[in-house]
Amino acid sequence: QNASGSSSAATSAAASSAASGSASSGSSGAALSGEVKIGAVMPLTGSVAAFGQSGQKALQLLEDQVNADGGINGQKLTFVFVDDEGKPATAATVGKKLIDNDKVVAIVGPLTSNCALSLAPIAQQYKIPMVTGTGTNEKVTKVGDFIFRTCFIDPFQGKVVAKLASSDLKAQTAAMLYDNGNDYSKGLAQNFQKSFEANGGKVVSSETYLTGDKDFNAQLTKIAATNPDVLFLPDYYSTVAVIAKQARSAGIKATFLGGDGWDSADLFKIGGDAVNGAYFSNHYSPDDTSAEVVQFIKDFKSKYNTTDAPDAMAALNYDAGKVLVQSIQKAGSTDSAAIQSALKAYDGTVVSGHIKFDENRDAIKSAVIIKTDGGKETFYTKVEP
Amino acid sequence: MKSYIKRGVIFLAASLVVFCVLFVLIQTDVINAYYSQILMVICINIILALSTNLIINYTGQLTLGHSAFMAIGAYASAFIQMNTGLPFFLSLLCGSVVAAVFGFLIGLPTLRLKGDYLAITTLGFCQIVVVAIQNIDALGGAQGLAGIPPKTTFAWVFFSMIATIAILYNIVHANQGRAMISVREDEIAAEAMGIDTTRYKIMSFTTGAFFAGYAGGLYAFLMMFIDPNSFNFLKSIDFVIYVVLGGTGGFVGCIASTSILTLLPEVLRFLGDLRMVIYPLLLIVIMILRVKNIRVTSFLRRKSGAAKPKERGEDHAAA
Amino acid sequence: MSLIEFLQQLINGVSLGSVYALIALGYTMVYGIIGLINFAHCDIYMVGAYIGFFVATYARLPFIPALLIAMLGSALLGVVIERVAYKPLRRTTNINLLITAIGVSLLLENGFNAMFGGNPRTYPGDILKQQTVMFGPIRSDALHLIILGISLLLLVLLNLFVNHTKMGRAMRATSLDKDAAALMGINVNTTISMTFAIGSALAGAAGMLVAILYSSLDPYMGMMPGIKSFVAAVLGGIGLIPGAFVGGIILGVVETFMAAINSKIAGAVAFVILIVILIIKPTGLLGKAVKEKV
Amino acid sequence: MPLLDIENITIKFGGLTAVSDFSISMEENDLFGLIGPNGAGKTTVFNMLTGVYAPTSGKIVFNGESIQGIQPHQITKKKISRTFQNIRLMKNLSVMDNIKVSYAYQAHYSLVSSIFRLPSYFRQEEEIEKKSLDLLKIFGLLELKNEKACNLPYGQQRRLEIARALATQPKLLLLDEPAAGMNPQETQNLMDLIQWIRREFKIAILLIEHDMKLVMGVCENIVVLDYGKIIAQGPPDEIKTNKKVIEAYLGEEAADA
Amino acid sequence: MLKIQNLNVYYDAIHALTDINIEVKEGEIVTLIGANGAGKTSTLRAISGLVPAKSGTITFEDKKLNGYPAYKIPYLGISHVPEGRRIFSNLTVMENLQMGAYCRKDDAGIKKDFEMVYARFPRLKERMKQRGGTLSGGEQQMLAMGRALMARPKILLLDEPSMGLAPIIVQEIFHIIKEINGSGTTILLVEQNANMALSIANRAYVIETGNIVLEGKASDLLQDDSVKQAYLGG
Ligand SMILES: Nc1ncnc2c1ncn2[C@@H]1O[C@H](COP(=O)(O)OP(=O)(O)OP(=O)(O)O)[C@@H](O)[C@H]1O
Ligand SMILES: Nc1ncnc2c1ncn2[C@@H]1O[C@H](COP(=O)(O)OP(=O)(O)OP(=O)(O)O)[C@@H](O)[C@H]1O
Ligand SMILES: [Mg+2]
Ligand SMILES: [Mg+2]
Repeated sequence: QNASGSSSAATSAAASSAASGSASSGSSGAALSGEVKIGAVMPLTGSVAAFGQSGQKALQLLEDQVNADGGINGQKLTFVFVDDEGKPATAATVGKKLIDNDKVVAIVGPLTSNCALSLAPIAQQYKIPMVTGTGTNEKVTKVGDFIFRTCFIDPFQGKVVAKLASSDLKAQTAAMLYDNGNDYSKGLAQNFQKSFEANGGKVVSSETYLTGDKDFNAQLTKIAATNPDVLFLPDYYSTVAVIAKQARSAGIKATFLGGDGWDSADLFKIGGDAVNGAYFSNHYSPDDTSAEVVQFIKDFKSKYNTTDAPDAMAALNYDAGKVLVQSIQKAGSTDSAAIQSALKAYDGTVVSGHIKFDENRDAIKSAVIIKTDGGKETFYTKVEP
Repeated sequence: MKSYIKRGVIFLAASLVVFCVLFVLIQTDVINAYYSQILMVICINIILALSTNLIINYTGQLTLGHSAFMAIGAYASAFIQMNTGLPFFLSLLCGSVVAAVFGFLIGLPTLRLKGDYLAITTLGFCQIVVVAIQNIDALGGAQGLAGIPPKTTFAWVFFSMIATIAILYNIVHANQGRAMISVREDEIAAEAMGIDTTRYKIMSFTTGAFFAGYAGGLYAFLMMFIDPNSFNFLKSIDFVIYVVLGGTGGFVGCIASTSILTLLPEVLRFLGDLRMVIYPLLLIVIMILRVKNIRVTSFLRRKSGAAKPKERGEDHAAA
Repeated sequence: MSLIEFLQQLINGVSLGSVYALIALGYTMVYGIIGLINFAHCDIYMVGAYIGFFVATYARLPFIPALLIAMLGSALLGVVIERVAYKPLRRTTNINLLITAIGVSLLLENGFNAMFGGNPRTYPGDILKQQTVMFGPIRSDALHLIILGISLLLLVLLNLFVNHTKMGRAMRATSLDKDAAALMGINVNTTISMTFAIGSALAGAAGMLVAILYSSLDPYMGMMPGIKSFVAAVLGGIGLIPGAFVGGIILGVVETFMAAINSKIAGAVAFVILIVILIIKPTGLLGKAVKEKV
Repeated sequence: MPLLDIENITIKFGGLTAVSDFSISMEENDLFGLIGPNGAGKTTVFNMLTGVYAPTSGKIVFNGESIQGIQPHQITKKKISRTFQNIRLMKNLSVMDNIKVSYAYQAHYSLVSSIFRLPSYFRQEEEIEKKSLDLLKIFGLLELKNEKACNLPYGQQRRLEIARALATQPKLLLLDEPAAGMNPQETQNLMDLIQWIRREFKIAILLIEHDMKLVMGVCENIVVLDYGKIIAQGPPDEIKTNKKVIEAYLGEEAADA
Repeated sequence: MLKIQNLNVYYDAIHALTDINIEVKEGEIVTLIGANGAGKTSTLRAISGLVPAKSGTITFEDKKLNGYPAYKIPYLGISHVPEGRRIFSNLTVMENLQMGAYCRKDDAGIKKDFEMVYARFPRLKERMKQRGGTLSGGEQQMLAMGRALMARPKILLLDEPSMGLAPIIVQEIFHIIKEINGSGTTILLVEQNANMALSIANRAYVIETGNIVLEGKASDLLQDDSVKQAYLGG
């Protein structure tokens, strides 16, 4: 079976050019061990472990593919996985471990924004290129010019959903219910509100809860009284599903809207009927028929012998890894400045779409809107930036 | 007095030697940034553990909210420094003072609570602080405060730790310390001996908060990024664990257990997910062994014939 | 706030409070006997939910048998924990026990996370039809009412049990003086195990009911309810069975109304209330001040 | 002016009046005994005198100052000190530290002085050290100064508790059943000790005791409580033969002891 | 009835009892006297199973008690009034008495014994609903005695029952001890108040630092010079 798939043309082209490059620069001793190590910082334990485990699987798939294809510049690619537990302080510590002990040439991750914010200054200080696939907080890449991001940022996502609400759903009023103790949830809510109000809508009710809460009746009763057209629920699927159920039984008729945190097959297991008829923004849709997506899903399913399609966490981290690997190949060396400039010049298509970095080193990317229907995620539309 | 000065000089000399050795190792990159980061975290944790020790082991007041003061110190010093450009040390001091003031204010009404009631109240206070910070946008809210300049160096944390050890040692081995210990031993008897127990409880609590605030400041300027969730009560529980494993009172035990327990998760890192299971397992085993061990050591002491222990009616009924 | 909304929130509050009360009852029970903040209580709650989940999902057992098995399993777990982890420390200070309890708590949480993964799961939809009950314009969940009913029933039963039966008296005597209790002919080990069994069974039942109610369970599900219920128990006067119930309901109602007024600060409200009440009444709402006789 | 003047103090616990209309007056260097059946309210009187309980009504004037209702530690500073019916030593502290704790309130150096070890710290610590050693010597506990208090035999724990009370430099010393659990020999030594303390420190002593040999042997005035009320007061010889006292407290056999 | 042979008890390294031999015959009052820390309490605790015997045997009515857990002892008819009273401070007086009858099943008998105890200690009846912990010292001692009697024991182990009691109560307690004994209960009495103890006992043992140094008829010991010297205050 051909593991390299659709991007094999680009990859092998880059690889062959890099191979010749490495032949000349190989003697410079950039990687004595004969391997190129890239650090991968993910939460493998703790309350967001599920995301990290997804990301890890995707990167392991990438590692196999790249090595089967001749590695990076003729050297073996190794991802060094470390667990940040979803805690910023741990991310900083393990980041230093990667840089100092494992001598990685670059870092993929961290997965959550808080951890990314914590590790970014260190990566910048040591001039180690860091590419986060999922740290959507806009501040992350502002830390410095070695920090890159392959996903869209919270303001964009907020804008996309708000636009959907205003123009497609013709919503006049919106309510929000978000986790005040979670940076991601709170960030999305703020950005949604900004855009929605800019579009002329009105946020009639903005309620919060704290991570771990399971009973939202108080907030929902209050929201029900304002009778909003849409209810924005920017949190992870496990919480959202619980909220949705309670919201329906509290008599809220509004259409539910959400962000990329919704993406999971388990959304329907928990939420049942209540989550049907909702819309959320995402990085990619498994229904997408583009060659990259089809190939990725196929490879992923066969490697892990599963029928479940990989979630966005998998796709995004795969992309971050791939962008980094291709840039190193293009740079033809593991010198950090070379990798940095290769990243800056990157222009290619990966699973979640076309990637090219803007002056803030953020990917300029499209988003997809997914509609939930009959217990399934269906592709609704694609929104260009 | 002479013996005190002698001991003081020896302590200082020893710490200078330790510092020089470590400093050279760091400069020559024998101890790389990763290890030195761990080293610095250990020093900061020691400050925190010793300040918790003062409250829990010396004064006998169970607090589960010490990380609140750490948070207050961290946010206050970082915020002050970033907004006023105050020199590093002064902003640390400001942070500690703010923490101490909070310690005083919360201690005043709550310290008349006993045992578990105090524990749950301090835990509650800790959660209140976390939620409060989450709601203050100027501090970054839940998204955390980024962009704190990296001012904490090894020299800073090391000498801060030495100073903390010295100061707390001096407090404990003075009249105030004796009063605190008597509060732990028997509040009613202490009162009868003319000791204003409330005053010493508050003194201990406020002092503890001061050092926790200071350590929080060091932490903020080391990490360059802080977020409220890092300071929730689970963090406080870490300190309680350090202190309890360190044994009653002693500084050495507390420092040793803090160092080991801070290091342990890093050492166990190679185990992957499993370390999160191994760590609590070790904790339980150590706790049980420690009790057995106390029996063994007291047995050895008795055998040497020095003491005639008498802990009456405290054994064996249900065995 | 309109009257209807007020009443609705009151119902919401009582419902939430009944969940707290149910967990708090077990907490208080164990605390009353061995004076230990059993940090692992809320993890036994989690384990109870998992046991119920497994037998309901894979053995396809209906609600009642699944609940009984969950209670039995939790009771067993509670007894084992006490025997293995707490008993060796029985003669030492409470704070040692507290640390061990925290260790057990982390072990269960992380152990379950390692074994079953962090992804939340959910009970089969048909285990208990969730129904909305309407009282005029006010609505409530049937399951919430069941939980409230169970808490009330337990309040009465436990109170009778502890205060008016021989076993209950034996438990209280054991909590006060183990040696003297043994001299009365009380088997201290059995009594303590019994206490843990009852407390843990309650936790397990609560875990399963709540997991069905909120249709999700995960290894860390016990953390927040655990703390809130402990707050409830302390609020009412720790060690007192009616206190746990009253504390739970009050906490639920106050939290709900705070969330209705300003949800941003509601997360801290439970603790603010706790501190305020303890400052006014240091032994909790129903606790009697017992001055040590000198 | 009497040293201690108690006027009609009464205390109620719920429905129970533990002490009612209790009045006595003591001069400096008086040695009074307070006896009465179990539960008569003797310890409760001590508790009111030392601020553990506030009397429901009545007045306590000590050294010309009204002291009822103030905190126990403030009362100690006003120079009343006590021992407890159930020994309350700082069990895990050494004998020496137990004594030093009692000097704590008399030390006046500040926290700053402790932290930086200013001269005032050394000066006062040395003084405390010296005073403590002196006191231990007097009580014959010097060799045991580094022993943990809980490791002391019972009789010596009682002595240590008295020494500790004396270290607060009281004008009035309250002893609650100092001879309880002592054998006749130890009791005899204790009697000598009490008389010696009174002479040496020139303080007033009020003691509760059920050992009649001790009470009758050392006290010059005895107050008898029953059900919270004073039923008799006077010198030992009078008390011994008082009908009411015999009936309520002494019993027939002990009366002729 | 109760026979202790070559009993040795250790607290970790402390050898508290060395080869103790004591015998109590049915219907007797036997007293064990000795100075502080001599090992009186330890002897009683060993009988009740609160401390394990390192070696030697304790037999009660031909049953070997070694290895019996403490909680099974009361069922055999051994009741122990421990040193320091050890009443349940948070239980009411009545509940404390009920605890005493924990090992009994005959409700009618228990009820009668309640009356018996209240008759012996009227003060307890007055304080029936009060929490044990707030009783005065003497009241607590009465409660401890009453609680032990509620078990209707064959043998009663008393550890310093006169400690801290008013003279009249001490007389009363000794009176009661005699009375209880008269109604068929065997008694092993540990006392600091040797005078009183010897005056009511049939036989006595003198214990010094864990060794029995003297035994004999109580009336003989009362006259013994060394005993007079050491325990009777000259
Ligand atoms: N805190 C309290 N609550 C309720 N009742 C109390 C309290 N303290 C004491 N009492 C009651 O007050 C009465 C007097 O008690 P107190 O301890 O003063 O007696 P006493 O004279 O010292 O007796 P003893 O000689 O036995 O020690 C007793 O009946 C006791 O039960
Ligand atoms: N739990 C214990 N741990 C260690 N040593 C103990 C313990 N209990 C008693 N001892 C020691 O055993 C010896 C005998 O003590 P025991 O209590 O039997 O004496 P006693 O004759 O009852 O004295 P007292 O008159 O003080 O009640 C003493 O030396 C005592 O210190
Ligand atoms: Mg008394
Ligand atoms: Mg004894």
